[in-house]
Amino acid sequence: MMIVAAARELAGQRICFVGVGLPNIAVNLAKRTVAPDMELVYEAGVFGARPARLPLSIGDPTIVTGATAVTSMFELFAFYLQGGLIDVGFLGAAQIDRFGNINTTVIGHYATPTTRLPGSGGACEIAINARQVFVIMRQSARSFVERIDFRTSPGNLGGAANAARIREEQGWLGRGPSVVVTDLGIWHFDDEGEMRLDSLHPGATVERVRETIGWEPKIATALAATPPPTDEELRLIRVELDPGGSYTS
Amino acid sequence: MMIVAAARELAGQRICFVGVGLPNIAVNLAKRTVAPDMELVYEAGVFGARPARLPLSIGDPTIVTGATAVTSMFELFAFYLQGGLIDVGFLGAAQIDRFGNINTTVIGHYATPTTRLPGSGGACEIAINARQVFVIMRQSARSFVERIDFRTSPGNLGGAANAARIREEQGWLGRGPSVVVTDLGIWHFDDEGEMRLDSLHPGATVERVRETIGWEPKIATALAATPPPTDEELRLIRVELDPGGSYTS
Amino acid sequence: MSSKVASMRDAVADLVRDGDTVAIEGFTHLISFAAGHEIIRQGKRGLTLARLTPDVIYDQMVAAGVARKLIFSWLGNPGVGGLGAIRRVTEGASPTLELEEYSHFGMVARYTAGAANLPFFPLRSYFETDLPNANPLIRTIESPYGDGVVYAVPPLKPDVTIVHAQRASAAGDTQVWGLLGCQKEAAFAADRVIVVVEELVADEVIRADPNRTIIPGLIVDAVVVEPWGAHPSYVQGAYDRDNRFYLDWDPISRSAEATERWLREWVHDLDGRAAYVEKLGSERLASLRPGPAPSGVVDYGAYR
Amino acid sequence: MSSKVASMRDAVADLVRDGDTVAIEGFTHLISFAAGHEIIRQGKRGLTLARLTPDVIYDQMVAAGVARKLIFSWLGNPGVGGLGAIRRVTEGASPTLELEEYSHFGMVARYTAGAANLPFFPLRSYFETDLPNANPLIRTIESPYGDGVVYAVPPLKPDVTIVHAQRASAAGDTQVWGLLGCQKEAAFAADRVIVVVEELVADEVIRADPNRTIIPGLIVDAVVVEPWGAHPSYVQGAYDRDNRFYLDWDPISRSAEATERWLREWVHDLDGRAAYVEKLGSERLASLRPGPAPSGVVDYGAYR
Repeated sequence: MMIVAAARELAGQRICFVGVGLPNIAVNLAKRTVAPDMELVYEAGVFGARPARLPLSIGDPTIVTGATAVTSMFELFAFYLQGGLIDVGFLGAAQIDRFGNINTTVIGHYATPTTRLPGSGGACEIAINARQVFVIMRQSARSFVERIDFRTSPGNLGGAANAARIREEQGWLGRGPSVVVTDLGIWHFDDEGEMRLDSLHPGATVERVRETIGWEPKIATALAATPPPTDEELRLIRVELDPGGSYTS
Repeated sequence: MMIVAAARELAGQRICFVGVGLPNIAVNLAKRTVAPDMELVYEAGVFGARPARLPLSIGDPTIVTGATAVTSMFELFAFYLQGGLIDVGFLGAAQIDRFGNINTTVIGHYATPTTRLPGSGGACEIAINARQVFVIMRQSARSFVERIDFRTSPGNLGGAANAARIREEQGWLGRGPSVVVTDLGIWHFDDEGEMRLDSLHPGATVERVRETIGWEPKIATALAATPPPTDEELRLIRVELDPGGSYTS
Repeated sequence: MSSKVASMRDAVADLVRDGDTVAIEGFTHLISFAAGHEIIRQGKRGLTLARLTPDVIYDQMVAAGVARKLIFSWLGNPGVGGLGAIRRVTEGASPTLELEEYSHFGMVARYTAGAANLPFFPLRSYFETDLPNANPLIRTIESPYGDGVVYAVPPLKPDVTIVHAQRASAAGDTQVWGLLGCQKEAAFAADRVIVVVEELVADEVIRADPNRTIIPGLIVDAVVVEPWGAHPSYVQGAYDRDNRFYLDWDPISRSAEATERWLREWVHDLDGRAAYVEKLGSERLASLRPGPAPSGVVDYGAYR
Repeated sequence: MSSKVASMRDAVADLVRDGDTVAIEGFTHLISFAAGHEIIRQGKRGLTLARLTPDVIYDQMVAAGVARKLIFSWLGNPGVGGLGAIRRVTEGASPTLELEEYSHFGMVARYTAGAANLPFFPLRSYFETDLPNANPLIRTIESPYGDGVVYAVPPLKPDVTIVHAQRASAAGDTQVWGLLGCQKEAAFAADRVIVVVEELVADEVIRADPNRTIIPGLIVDAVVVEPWGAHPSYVQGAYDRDNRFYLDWDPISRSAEATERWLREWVHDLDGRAAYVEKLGSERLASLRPGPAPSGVVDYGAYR
């Protein structure tokens, strides 16, 4: 459901910066359904990828063969991403706060961490330079937290007004996070830059949402119900995109 | 004779940044005689060129076909030249002073010039970054001047001590000009960083040298006589390198 | 994916506007004379022309009165001499063409900063030269690591960049081999991009060799198919530089009248590149064709 | 032009020294596991290992005790999870492996500054993040044009850069297709360069397609011919990523003992890559071969 919901949010988008794993399946599903003209950009240096199979990693050879262009990573990050050509970037997160600030670096103190996470990779660059940012992650009280342990990728900072001023002053091209898709629902950001639950997935409840979040969440007065996956969406995922069920079982 | 003398000065050099015209012939002659292992780098973005004919311009297609590598100009200037891989760079000049500082920008005032010259091109970059610089130009009282109208490319600035200090302080990789080959003789730079006539070409005289220079020149006490072109050197120029005599007639 | 293929007339009419900063790039290779001539023909005015080497095409454009300013690093007819029309308006007591001058790497760095959305680009050029005095946009910047000072140049973001290439798809995905100059950087830095090609190819030809793509259709506004569009410059593998033309230009450009006559005969009186090519004649064109030198094939592998 | 062809043993013995900063680059593609294993086998010590993505090969090298420090931007087993050996020495109250951390573009920018002999490289990353607090080498720099502040990273100049490639000549002229990562920048930034290739080719093969050359022999110290030298990563057109290996590594690396056993069996007890390839077995190798996907040919033209 998380993948299907993320894919639907991509309707009409043009240029999408693809991460590995769940974003990868969501983007490929969107390209086959709501966003057929979307071009896939992989941080490894590929524009206009046309993968013949679901890529196993972010640098799978299948994203190169038949692509429109292969570039050095310098060009990809400098000209495509920092240059402002990316409409949507995807981020995952180990921790996220109510303003969409993200931690993928450490749990605990930086110098003596409880858990050492991967770090930024391209994430802080996507957060700053992509026109908008989609977050895709499972909800839990450990991941949706009042205060993140390390800010790897800036979201709406301390709130929308603050974020808008800083983004403007520092000439960022990105407008920050626009949606968080979880296993329970779809969150957008309200006028104060805070996450608001706008849609609940089939089977999820507001109670479950409250149990898996470290702050008192805002919930839309007109809370929608996410339409269940269509047969076609399920078929595409199960047959074409992830037949082994690696990511979606 | 200017070409032959310049070619001989290239003995043993490895990586040479080639300019068009006279330097081009000199370098190609050197490769066929005293420096067979020399690799030719063209600022247009070619490393290891193997021109099948004398290139008509600095970006002739014959320098690409059969070359070792073609790069963007960014890479050529950033990685090869500024990165310190070039042993010898060639410069021409409209004006040169006793310390090897060079003008290729304007004669007269900058804003209202008597003659508008080409400008730097890559010259100021060669002067700063190439390990050593060879200058090749004809002598005349208008070109060998006490004071140049515009400093496009730095030589030994106000003298060797001054130049060495500034090059050291600013982390330049280049050691500056090492030889000036003219139609009359060969000049090297003495301990004070000033040009000194070390060799006189066949047919040239010290009087003629003094007539074609705007300052009182230093002349080596043991002034050598440049050996005349060998039959093989003449054959290479006339038959292989410049059969039309465009540059050497 | 909709086709961006357009005629040169429409592409220039739609995408080049009076007062624009226009970069026709290509270092000796792939210079779009066809686009320059169309800009002259349409009587554009007040252009700032950017280019490392304003050679014969910019001399013609300046002579035709389209330009108010040049941004450049080397001004000349490469391998031949000066540019008469440009010299007439830049020398003497009251020059009428504004000049903004860098070095080659400075120009490349400016396009790179423009393409990468950087406020400046650092480089080691310009020390102890008069160039920063002549151009106050060349400034110093201190290293934040306490190891000294380097120079900086500001980003250059042309309103329009025009490049010639061997081939592109209708979507604008463009491939080049041979000298690459700084076309990629100049295109990514620009607001609008016109690609002029020798040959329009199927998307599959591009996708068979993605490492050769230097400009993605993503940033391309128009694809103009104009064989011989780079004459008298050259296209690697397709035709040679027409050196006779460069030599002939020298005496023409020294005379304002001869230049005017040339522009009338070869630009204004022709309705486009096809007529120019016909006027050049098949014999001259044939003499510029190189022999074959195939690249060989590499295998990308089919991964299913 | 003398040959630079060497055995892996000699190349690593001569060119990698205890205490060196070593960059084995290649973004998912073309990772020189063969060189990493030889460094382990020779018992090098005190290395600083630089790489955007310290993946399985650096996990193995850290487990074997060759490293004292990592310089990196993303730490993990791509598409699988964490790296057990590295986690064991970086988590908890007293980590023993030093970390110096950037983002992907930060690392690429560091190599670029190193290759271009710049004292820093500017970029728009890091604003409003904790990364500059965690790494004081990430600093701000003011634009000399009065339009604000950006971040800067310092140059990274490895003592040795090691890259795997599809092919090179004996002189070290190296060609790559498919993902290019930042191998070119890392190689130009380095003091010494080892190129490991699937195939040694004649100089003429390189010269037939000079646009494919990413590293010139000029900066190469040794060429090692080691087919399958990038396994379990992949070589575009030659073999696929061995995903089973990456999955298998996850439980192995979670156990210090299992890791130690693996290193003994697959590194210390083998005398080189040929033995490793033989041990993998022809069936497994065959399963990684892709079908053909030829690039097509372009013509450079013979200009005489």
